[in-house]
Amino acid sequence: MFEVIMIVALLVLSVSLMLCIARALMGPTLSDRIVALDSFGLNLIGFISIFMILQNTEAYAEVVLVLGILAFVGSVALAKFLERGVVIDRDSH
Amino acid sequence: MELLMSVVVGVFFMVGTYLLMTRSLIRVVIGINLLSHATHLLLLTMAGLKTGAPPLLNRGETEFSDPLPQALILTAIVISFGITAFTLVLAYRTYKVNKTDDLDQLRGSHDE
Amino acid sequence: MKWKTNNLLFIHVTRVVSFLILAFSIYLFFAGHNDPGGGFIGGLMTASSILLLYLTFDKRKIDEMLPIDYVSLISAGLLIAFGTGFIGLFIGDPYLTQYFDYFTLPWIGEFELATAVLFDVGIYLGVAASALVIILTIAGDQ
Amino acid sequence: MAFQILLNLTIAFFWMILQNSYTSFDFVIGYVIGIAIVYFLRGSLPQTFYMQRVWAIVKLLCLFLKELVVANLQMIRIVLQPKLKVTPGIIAMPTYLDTDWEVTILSMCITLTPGTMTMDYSEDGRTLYIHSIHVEEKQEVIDDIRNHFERAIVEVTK
Amino acid sequence: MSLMHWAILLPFIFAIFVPILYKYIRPVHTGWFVLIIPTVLFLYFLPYISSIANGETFYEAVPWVPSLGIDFAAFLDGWSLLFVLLITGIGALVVLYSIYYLDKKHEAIHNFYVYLLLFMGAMLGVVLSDNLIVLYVFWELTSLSSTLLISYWFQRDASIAGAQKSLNITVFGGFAMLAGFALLYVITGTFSIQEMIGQADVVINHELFLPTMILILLGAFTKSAQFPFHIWLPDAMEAPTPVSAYLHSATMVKAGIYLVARFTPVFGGAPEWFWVISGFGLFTLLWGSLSAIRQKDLKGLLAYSTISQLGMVMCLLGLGSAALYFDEANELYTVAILAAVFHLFNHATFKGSLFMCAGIVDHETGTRDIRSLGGLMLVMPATATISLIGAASMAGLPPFNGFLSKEHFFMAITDATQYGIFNMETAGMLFPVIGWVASVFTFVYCCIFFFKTFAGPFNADRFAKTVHEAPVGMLISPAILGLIVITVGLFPNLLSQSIIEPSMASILNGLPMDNEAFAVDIEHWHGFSAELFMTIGVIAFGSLIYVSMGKWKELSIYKKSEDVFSPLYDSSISGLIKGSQKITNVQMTGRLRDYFAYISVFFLIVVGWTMIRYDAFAIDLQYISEVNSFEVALVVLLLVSVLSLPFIQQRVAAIVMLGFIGFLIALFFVNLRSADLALTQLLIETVLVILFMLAFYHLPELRKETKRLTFNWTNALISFGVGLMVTLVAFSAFTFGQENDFSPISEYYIENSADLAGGYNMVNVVLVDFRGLDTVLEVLVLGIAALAVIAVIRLKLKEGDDV
Amino acid sequence: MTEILISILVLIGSFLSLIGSLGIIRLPDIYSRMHAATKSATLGVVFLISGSFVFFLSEGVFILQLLFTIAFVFLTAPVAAMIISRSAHRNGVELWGRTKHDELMESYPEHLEPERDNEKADQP
Amino acid sequence: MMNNLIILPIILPAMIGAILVFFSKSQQIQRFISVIAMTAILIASIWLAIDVYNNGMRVIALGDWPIPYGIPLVADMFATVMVLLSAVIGVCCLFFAFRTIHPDRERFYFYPFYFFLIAGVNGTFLTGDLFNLFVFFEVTLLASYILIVHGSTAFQLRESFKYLAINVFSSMFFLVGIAYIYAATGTLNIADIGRRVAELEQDGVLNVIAVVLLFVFATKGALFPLYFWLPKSYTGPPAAISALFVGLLTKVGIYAIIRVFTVIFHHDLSFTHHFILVLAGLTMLFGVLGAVAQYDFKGILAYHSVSQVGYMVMGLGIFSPLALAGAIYFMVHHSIVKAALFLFSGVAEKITGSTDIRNMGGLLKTHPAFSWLFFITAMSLAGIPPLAGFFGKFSLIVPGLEETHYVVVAVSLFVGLLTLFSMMKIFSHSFWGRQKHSSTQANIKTGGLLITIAPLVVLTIVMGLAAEPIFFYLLDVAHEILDPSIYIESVLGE
Ligand code: NA
Ligand code: NA
Repeated sequence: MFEVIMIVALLVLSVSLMLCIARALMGPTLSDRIVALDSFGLNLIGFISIFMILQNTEAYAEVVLVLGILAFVGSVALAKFLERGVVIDRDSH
Repeated sequence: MELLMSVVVGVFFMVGTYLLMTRSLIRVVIGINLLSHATHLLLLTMAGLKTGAPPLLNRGETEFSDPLPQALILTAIVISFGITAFTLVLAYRTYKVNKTDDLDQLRGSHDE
Repeated sequence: MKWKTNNLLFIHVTRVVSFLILAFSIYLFFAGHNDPGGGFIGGLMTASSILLLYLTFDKRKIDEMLPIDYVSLISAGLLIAFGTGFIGLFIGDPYLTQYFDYFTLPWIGEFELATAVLFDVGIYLGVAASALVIILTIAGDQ
Repeated sequence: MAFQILLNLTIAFFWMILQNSYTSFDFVIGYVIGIAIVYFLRGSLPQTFYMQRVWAIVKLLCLFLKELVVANLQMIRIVLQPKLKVTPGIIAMPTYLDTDWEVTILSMCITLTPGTMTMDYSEDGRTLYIHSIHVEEKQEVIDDIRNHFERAIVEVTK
Repeated sequence: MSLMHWAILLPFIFAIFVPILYKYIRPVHTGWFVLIIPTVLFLYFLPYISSIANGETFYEAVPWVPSLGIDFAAFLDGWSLLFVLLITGIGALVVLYSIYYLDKKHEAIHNFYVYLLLFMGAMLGVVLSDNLIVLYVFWELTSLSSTLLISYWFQRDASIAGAQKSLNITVFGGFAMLAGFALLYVITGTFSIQEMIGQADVVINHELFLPTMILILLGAFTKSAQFPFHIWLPDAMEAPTPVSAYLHSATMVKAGIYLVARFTPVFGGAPEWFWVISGFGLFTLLWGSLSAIRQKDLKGLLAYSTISQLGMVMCLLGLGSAALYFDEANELYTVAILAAVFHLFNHATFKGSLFMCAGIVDHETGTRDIRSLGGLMLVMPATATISLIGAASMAGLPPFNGFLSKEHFFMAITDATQYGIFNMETAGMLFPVIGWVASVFTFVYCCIFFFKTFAGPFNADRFAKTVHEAPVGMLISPAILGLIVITVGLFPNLLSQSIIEPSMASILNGLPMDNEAFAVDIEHWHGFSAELFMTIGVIAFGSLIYVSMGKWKELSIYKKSEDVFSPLYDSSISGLIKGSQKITNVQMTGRLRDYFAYISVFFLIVVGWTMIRYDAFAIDLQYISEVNSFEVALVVLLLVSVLSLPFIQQRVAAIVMLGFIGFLIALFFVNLRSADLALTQLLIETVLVILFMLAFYHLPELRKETKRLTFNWTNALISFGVGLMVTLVAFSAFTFGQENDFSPISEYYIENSADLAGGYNMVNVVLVDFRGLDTVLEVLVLGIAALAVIAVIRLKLKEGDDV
Repeated sequence: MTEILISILVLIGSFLSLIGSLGIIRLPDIYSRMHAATKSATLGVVFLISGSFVFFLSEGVFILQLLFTIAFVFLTAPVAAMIISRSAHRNGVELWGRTKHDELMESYPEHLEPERDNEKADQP
Repeated sequence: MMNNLIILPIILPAMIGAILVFFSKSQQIQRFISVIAMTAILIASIWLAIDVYNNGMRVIALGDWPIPYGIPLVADMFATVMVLLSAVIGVCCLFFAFRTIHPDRERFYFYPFYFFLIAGVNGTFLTGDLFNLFVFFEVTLLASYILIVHGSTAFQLRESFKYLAINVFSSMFFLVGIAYIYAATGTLNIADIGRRVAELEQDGVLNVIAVVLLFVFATKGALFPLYFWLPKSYTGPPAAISALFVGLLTKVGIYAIIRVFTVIFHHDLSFTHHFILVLAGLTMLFGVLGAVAQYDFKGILAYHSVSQVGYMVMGLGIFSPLALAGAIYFMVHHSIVKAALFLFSGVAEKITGSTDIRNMGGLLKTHPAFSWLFFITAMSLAGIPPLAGFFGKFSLIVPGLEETHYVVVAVSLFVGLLTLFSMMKIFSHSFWGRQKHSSTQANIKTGGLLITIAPLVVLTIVMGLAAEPIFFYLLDVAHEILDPSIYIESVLGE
């Protein structure tokens, strides 16, 4: 039963992921796609958390944290690029 | 699962190859990236996907997944990263210098 | 066209977060031999944290703060990794032979010393520096 | 505050040494004892007792969590409604908070709580531009934030 | 190394010093130093005549590449000796002649002499080598040095064209010959000609006999300018005249004759050999003589005459090979060989002198066009005299040596009709007829050569410079040759026993040595035989034709002196280049997608074909691990993302999609129990997405593929095939691996990571311990990539900044 | 007992995640979608991580990384939301037609005021 | 421990490359270190070759891990020949580079890339592990990508992108092949794969895998119809680099083909090797037609490189001792000769400022030494005896006929003729004819450049005249290659 619930949760998350993909495909702006990517990353964290339960292993704890970090870094980098046309400013603004 | 993964790999190869045969620089680069994903998945699949624990020995498990392909893939991922990064830059500069990203316009003449 | 941007939230959060990530990356590096992690992952994570700093502040500020020549660091990493391989040669073992032993120290307890860690340091430096060089170079050409 | 925490930690470790037992349980015991000691000695210390501030933080957190849950419920409603009933807008909200840190926390709270999201600051960082999903009345939104978050944050930092 | 080896190598060694002598001893014409070499060599070989005449042969072998069966074996018998003496003797005369012909002040004579010595050594090597490969080595060197000599005035287009033509044709033959030699080696197991003679039966009866023979003959025919490969020789006349006299009449062009004679003991008994050699020889004889009369260039005329005469010798060698078929040295057959050897020698003498005379005429008048020449007899009496001797000999007039060999030629071709083999009774009747007709034309062009140049009125205005007789030094060499022509003509048996008999013995090697048959006795008068009447007929008809030349001149065939095969050659060369360009441009389109299409189709065909051929597809469900529902969901997500990629029109969307795919793959790695992989994948994917965005954000939007839809379908079909192949092979390889009982090596890692490497994360242990080299190399790859990124972005050179 | 708790946490978490994604799909403009992404997705993931954390806690394993992740997500989600929405705004991504105020636009200096055009916003 | 000698040709250039990065600003120091290092590599290679010849195959298990589990480096005679070759070419091209390349290149890591390439190439020759081979391939390729595009001219960028794309594509299939091999045999060590494959009875899948790997190596080695990347990418970079590439790069692919198809896939010769022969013939033909079509000095040379690859593979396809010896001989010969020719193209460009032979003429008059060195080399390429090229061709033709492969022999001879034709095209256009360059250009001194190429020219003469010791040695090598059990047992220590 417990496992079934976990799998149901995974399937729900899969649908959620699919929606993110849909938004990324639909756009219409780059910002929309970044949002989709950001959300996608967050949903993946949930996915992996459930995997940890299912596989009964804590081996992916670091993965979860890293994913959290990267979703942030990635979104910020893309958004900043979008805003300023550069990722890294040469000089103070 | 191996069957399913093999099919996935095949689809990756299909799309990757298709993208390589398009005119746009970026599509080619994307195609290359897809192919590298595909090979990583294939390496993993070919070692057999029978479920064991992650290959960490200090967790009290006895059955493990094959660690070797994982190490190979890790190596392959890093290599693909290096190559892809370089490809990107190359495509970027090619575009900037040749003023086009259309590979048909990057044919060059026969008389060079 | 230049925006006068107030990045208050961004700067304050990343100030904290990037150092957390840096610490975490070092943890990942050391965890490597027994848990997920290692030189590669640690190196890439370190690169991410430094990238985050670059994202938040400007290049000049970070260059002042971390006066590191990443290009040289790549070489240094490579030389360390290739160099540790020579350790074995002095006692007649093949290239790249790694050694380890367990030691017990008061207070700290039993711990492992391995040449593989030195090797991994080389990997770590090489990966981190390479990743940063790639990103910074491309980003710098905009 | 840092000094007080350091003091407290020292006490906790001292406790563990005395007990000659180094488990996390011992540490917690030692820390609690430390809190008590620091509380009693607060008069001799230059600042207010740091646990007061901790308490304020806890209150802020609770407020925040409550608002977060509310926010999500609201989102569920919006999303699952067959017809979208939203009137979004971007409004400027001047804040009376002094330090950058305070403003930072405020803007984070704004974002994670119902209907609002910080989008930008004015150049001096004392006016927040907020996107709200319901702007029936602009002042209402501003007051809501004022009454809840600004006050709670001032509690923590004062 | 014997002295004979050093004799072969001497010209090569001396060639090294020629540029030095040229540079540092300018006052002395370098030719004087060079002259020493052929003279010394001639004097060295001359004494061999007596021992060779006594039936001795000399064989000295030095191992060169014994692993490949190649020995530097020098073999000297009568046939080689004849050539050696021609090469060195005429060589000496030619060098002497060249000293006066080439101006040391204005010409790069060091080049000339280097080439000439190179040729001399090579030619000696050809005729003295027993090992076919060594022979071949020298053979190609003669082609090469000939090319260089033709191109001596390399600033002239005609020289370049002539040089390239000769090289192309002779090397074509050379390569074919090499293949023939290799086949002979396959048949006999040796490269030694002498050893092959012992296996002549094996060779003739071998299934590869015919191709072997044809290939070797291609070499001989191209070298000896046999029809239809003769076209290079007239163009070779761009070479300085000493070269024409030496290589293109006296020696090199006879290398093919040498080779055919050499191989007669091996191939001689076969009808194919008989017919091919004699047939091509006969036709070349006719073609050459017919073409010669159309020439307006004095040297061109001589070139065609050479072709014709070489054809005659070749024809005789073919006829004479019948002796080997009968295995009997009956005079009926051997007279052909006798005639061949004798004429070969005679031709060298009279043609050499004629070339030199033509050179003198050219040198002194500045032209070789017979339409401008005439009346030189009085101005250049010595030259005219020598020319007359040579021309008369060539025309077959008594008492010159040419008459004698021509008589023997007539005798041989009339005898051939009585062979009673190879259908000679019927088809053989053509031989005397064609031979005679060709001789008539020979007579005619000899008349043209002499009379158009020397007879008639002299008009000094027609020449750019003041015409006078050549310096004495220049006349010495042709005079000596003329003297030989007369001497041999008068005392033909001077050569009979010393040169001709031993040569015949070499060519008919292996026949029962019947002294009668080889007892050569050449006489001027042997009754009112058929030969005599044929000669009289030649003179009569020849004179008639020459006298009526005025009428023939109007024929268009006369006006156009170019050989019909020359345009054929030219168009085939330009066709080759155009064709190559076409073929190359069709596949090397420069379009990356074409390349990928070709490559993919190749992959598809090859792998698919192999799978079908070996019925290699295998699948067995029992080895397959189970699939969870969420795994299916994940697969669907992945496939949706991947399949959407080709349809995405915005690059940013494509990049974001790529990010999704990367993240999903990390998820797969987690599902397949690999934390390290997932971590790496996530990190790298994030960085990559950022990089992609940086690099591609400013690129133009992805355009829709504008081509027709069907074209896309082709690509789609190809890519589908590639994907399918990858999948099918994956099934099969996996099933195959599960069915055999090899345990994967990874079990070792599971057992030993902790104990031997001190780590619990096996992946990491594999990376830093078991496969440390991989790991440090991948960092190297990353490092190179980083440096490369810097270089590509920051280093900006322009075309031509450096080389 | 803990299994039930975990199940609830996980189900709520996945449901909230779904809501977040639905919001991203359904809401009319990038700014409203940002709300869904930050609020629902964030809380959803926090629930899921908590579920996992509780699961291992019940097995006697305390996974600090998971707690860190929760903190991290809370810390960074607003930052991401802000910078994404701000960049969108500055690039001229259109607000929904029924949006009432845009005081941010009013604050921009005139020469920096972006043109509102989604097509162009995707492509500088 | 003498076995560690094997690592020197790999680790030395790799570390030197890394060290040179530190000195990227200083031309002098970089050149100084490069010379010392390249000489050291040459000495190490010679030493290794002698050692292996005297003492037999050297195997080192890196990290001291038992053999199929760790990565071994294996130095057999074949490998040491190739390593020595790469060192020789490396030295010559390096000195040539000193005199020709733009100083900006030196600032942007030209020398590091150079040494990394050599490290990669030597690694591919010496490794005994299939996956490690892949990694070394990538090191080599990446270094080659950057060296090809170094300078970033429009032409370079355009063509190197194609080069890169095609090679990356084939690298993917290398990984695919490795995955298949691992699935089918459960091991990665080349010798171990060879042993396991030899024990298996069913060979259908193995043939398919063999073909996949052949496809990969054939792309790297530029076989028909996979050579599209080669011609233009070799004409873009400076002569020193083109020369280095042609000397080393395609050889890596051919080496891999020979290694894999002798140690692992030799159980169905009639299929695989016949197929290889067909490819060999077509490669020769299409390559040389490309050369005939060209008027670009480097272009002609580049297309010849394709064509000559066919000869090398032909030796493998014939699969007799002499043929294999011939193939190796041809590889060595071709590397030397073609490197020299590419360097000559650089000299010609330096004098005339062009690489189009139609813009050249009369070089023989103004630069006789250059002309004759070129001529000798060109004749060697065309297989004119007694230069090395002849023996390369000869040792393929004879066994080809012995094994009754008449067609491919005929093609090879025909191609030889066209090779001569196109080399003469260069010679007659550029060296003969009227002088087309100015008198200032005519006075350009080339002695300094020629002295760096001369060793290669001398080598091609010596290899011809002293063919015996070389063939004596190569026949040993061929016998060693033809008996896979020698390799397998030496590596696995059975
Ligand atoms: Na809010
Ligand atoms: Na198995």
